[in-house]
Amino acid sequence: MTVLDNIKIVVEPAVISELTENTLPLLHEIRHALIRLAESGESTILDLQAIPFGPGDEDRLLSFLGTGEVSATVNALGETKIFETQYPAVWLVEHKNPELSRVALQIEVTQVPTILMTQNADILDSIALIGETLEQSNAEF
Amino acid sequence: MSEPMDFLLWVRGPAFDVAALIFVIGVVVRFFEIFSLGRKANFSEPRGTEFGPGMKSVLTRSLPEPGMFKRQPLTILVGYVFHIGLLISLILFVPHIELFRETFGFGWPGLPNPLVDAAAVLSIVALLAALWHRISSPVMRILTTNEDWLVWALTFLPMLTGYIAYHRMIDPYPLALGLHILSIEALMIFFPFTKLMHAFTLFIARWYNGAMSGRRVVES
Amino acid sequence: MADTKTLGESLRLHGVSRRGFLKFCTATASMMALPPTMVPAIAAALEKAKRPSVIWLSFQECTGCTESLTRSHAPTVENLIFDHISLDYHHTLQVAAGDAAEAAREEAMHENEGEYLLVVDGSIPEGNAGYSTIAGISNLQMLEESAKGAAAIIAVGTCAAFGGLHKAEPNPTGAVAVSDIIKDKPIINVSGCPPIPVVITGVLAHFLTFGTIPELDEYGRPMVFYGQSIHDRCYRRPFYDKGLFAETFDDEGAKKGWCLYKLGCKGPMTYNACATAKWNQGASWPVESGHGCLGCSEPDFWDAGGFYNALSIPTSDVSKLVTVGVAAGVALGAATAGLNHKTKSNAAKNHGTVTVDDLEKTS
Amino acid sequence: MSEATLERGLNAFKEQIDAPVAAFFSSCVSCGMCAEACLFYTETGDPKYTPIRKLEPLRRVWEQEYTIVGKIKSLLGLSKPVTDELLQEWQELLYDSCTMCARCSMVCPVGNDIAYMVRKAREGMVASGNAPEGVKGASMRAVKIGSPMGVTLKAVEAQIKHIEADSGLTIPMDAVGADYLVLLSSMEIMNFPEYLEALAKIFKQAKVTWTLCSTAFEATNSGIQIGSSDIARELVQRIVDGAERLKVKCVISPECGHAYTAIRWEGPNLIGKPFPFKVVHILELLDELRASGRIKTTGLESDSMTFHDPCSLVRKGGVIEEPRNLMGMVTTNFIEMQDHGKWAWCCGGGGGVSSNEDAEELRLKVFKRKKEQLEQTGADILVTACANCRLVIEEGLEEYKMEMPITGLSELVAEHLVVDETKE
Repeated sequence: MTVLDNIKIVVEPAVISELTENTLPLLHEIRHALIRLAESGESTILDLQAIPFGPGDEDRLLSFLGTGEVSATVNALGETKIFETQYPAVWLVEHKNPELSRVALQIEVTQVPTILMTQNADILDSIALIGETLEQSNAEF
Repeated sequence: MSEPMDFLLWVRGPAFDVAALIFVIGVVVRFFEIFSLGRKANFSEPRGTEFGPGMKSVLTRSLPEPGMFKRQPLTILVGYVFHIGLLISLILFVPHIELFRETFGFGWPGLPNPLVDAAAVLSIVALLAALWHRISSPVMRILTTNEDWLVWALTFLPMLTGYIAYHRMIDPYPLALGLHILSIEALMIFFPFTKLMHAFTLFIARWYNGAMSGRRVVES
Repeated sequence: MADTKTLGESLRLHGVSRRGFLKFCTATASMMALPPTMVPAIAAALEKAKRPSVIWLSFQECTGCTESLTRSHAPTVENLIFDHISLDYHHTLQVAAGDAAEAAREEAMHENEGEYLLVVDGSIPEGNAGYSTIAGISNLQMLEESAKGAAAIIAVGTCAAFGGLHKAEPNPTGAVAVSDIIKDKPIINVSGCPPIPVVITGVLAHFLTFGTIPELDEYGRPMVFYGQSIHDRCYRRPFYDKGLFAETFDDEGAKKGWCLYKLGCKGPMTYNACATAKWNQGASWPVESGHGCLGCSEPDFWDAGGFYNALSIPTSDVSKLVTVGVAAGVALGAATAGLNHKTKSNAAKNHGTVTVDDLEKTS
Repeated sequence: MSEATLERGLNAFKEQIDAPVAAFFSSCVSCGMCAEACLFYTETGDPKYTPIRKLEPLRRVWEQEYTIVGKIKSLLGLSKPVTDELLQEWQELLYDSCTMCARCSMVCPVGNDIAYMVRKAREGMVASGNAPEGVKGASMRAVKIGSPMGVTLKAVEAQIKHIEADSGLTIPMDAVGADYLVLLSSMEIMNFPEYLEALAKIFKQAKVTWTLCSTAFEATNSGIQIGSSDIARELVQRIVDGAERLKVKCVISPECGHAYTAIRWEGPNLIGKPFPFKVVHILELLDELRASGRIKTTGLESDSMTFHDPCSLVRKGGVIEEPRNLMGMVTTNFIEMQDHGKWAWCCGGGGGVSSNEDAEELRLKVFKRKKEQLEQTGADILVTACANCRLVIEEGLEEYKMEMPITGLSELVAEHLVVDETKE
């Protein structure tokens, strides 16, 4: 690995103004998704792995979207990073596996991304768990 | 399982070879056929020259006489739009240029595809108008033979299939491309033996007309 | 070997949380190139999915397809899928050898009659059976035997799907595709030389998830991966439309990432997911690295003209053809000219002088 | 005595087809544009008069005899043969409804010289006996009597006497060694003797030595009109012999348009060698005299005048500027027709149509085109330079009840000529 580390890697900075034919339509799609969300409350998920990005397109898009107020991390089957972009209601969700490779990258146009929300079954489990704990402590006293 | 691909390989391979051979042989033979008939020596004392006026007519016959435009605007308009659209599609579309480069060893820059596409659409519309005109005009109808219908179809199909292939309106693409190439092969095979040949012989015809007139100092 | 647990149960046993399962479903949807709206359906289906038995046969092949699969990235998701299938026979990967290996195959076939998945890579020689045998059994025989009880067959790689390299002219072994032999089973062709690993697992995932075979194109390939051409999904497509082309591999156009059509890119006729799925952990793909598409997921791509010839160029030598044509035309033309000349001079010879006395015809 | 047969006709077609004809037929895409240039179509609206269609018999022979495809089609029985019935049907198209005005030849987008082919097609029509009676009669008279209208030398001599008596001018006959041999058309002799008088007056003033020839006074050539080179050759030969006998330097074609084509452009090819003398059209000569100051005019007309271009002079002869220069000598008020020069419309009587009784009704019908052109100018007087055109237009005007005096350009020049009053 040390040999590979010696190879100099130059990363060219992304320029926002140079949004390409691959990224521009996506921004339009996001805008339409936002309108839908505002009008009917319908959320939209865009799978970025289905978009034919060219070199640097992803960086350009992400730097255009920027970062907003909220960020969160979910630790389940590897790390999932979630943050709101500088455009409220436009979220970026990146799923990684335990080996830290990306398994999915999505833009969610919604109020709260699904993965952050607690599942109903987990709420029930939660009630049961707390109940169990309380029972145990009751028993102890 | 692989018919469309087999088909594409067939039209790009053996079928193209056959069509190209017939086309080239046919055109050369036709030139021999025409020139072998010769032209008698002209003993009348010329007023003017032949070569220059002949060449001039080759060019000037592309422009209609204004009076004719008034009498027959559709023929002239359709003729222009179709031929210009055809030429743009044929010689300024990059995939076609690559074929010419392969054949003749040199190429030239092409046009952006949306422009070629627009030209092709205009050309297709013009061809449809030409068909309608051929059906509805008494003069054209009386002149029209089966060969004219054939020639129309042979010209229309490559334009149509080319448009379909470019816009991928038939799946899979090898089938669409194959149909396009096949339609051109049909065109190439029939070309020398039908009035499609006018694409070459009109230069000869115009030259003879211009030369014979030039001899008498009539601008033709 | 048979396992009755559903995938949902199996995952929870591995300690995967509900958020983890949701994430897994999202990743699976992404892998299957299905829209994110399908995630709930996938989750419901995967919860109940049963563990299938898989038999993997390798015939005339180079092991490139297996290499592609085993070196695939994002191992977790695929591992989960593979953890959940029972790969009962794969002679390159399995520990067992010789009679034990063949016994394993027969046992799997017997126990899962009518339910197992048969994966095939490599073409089948229809010529001399001796060209390719495993444990003394000819490829043809083994395929026919194994296909009988299969629920479906996945032909992995262009060789199994379309005959591939071996079928290229002049096809010395008489190689054919799986679909040329097996006519009575659903066959999913996962073409490519090799296929994109995520496409192989995606198809397995689909079968696992829904228990059905995905929607296929006319070549028997899953539409979700092969529905669009490389050309249509290519990030260099805008350059094609603008008429900006690399003329050589090292010119300005090449450096600026212009379209590779003129350098022989077969993207327009090639249907595959390279432009979106990409290769090597999503690092790049052939066109992005500056080389045109070879068209490896298409039938007969070896014979489809030079890799560096534009798609519009016929496969034969056109200049030579034209030269031959002109020569033949001149010869034939000279003969025609002679004939015309003769007709005309005969007419001149037969000319009877017209006088005013013979203007009338006899009635 | 031989006779006209289909076989001879087909043979003639075969003889006539040359490289230009083959190039023309190969190029036609049936666009129908030629119809719009043809007054027989524009004035009747009948598509059968489309010029290129008139060549169908010739086209068939070309295809069947001189193309591989045609031969294959014949072998397969797919060819339509050229029959006597076809030629009979086509007689109307090749004679009655074509003046060989060559307007169609000027508009064809692929450059087909249709008039050139009509001329050739008529060779086959004559040889197969399918020429119209009127034109046949004219040829018969031209060969046997010496003039298509049956004008004899005696009649010419009578006219000469008449003119000489009237004007006091001398009209030389058979003067050996004169510079110019003057030819006449029958119509000029019989209908417009003013022409000969005008020439005598102008030549006297310009000191041009000239003569008529007793064995070759007729300039028109019925052989060209009927379309027989053999007959045309016989008629041209008379002129060549006459000119050589009188040792003239130059032969003057009269105003008549087709006579000019016949002697100037076809003549040498008919006898198969260049002429030992020059041929000029009378307007060319007059313009030359004007340019060199040998003739001057005075008392220019103030009436508005327009000029009818004979097709044979403009499209087939290139004599376009000369008449305009001469018009400038006689009027201050010259109005061009809307279509003039090389785009002029035919009077409808050229190419033998005026001597073809079958065509009379059609000819008068299509005269409408010329009539409209004339009306548009609003001119008082029509000038032309062809006795045939003049006669056809006169008949046409009468048919359409339109009043418009017509005069010949040469006469007009003579009328305004400045004559020196010096005695010889």
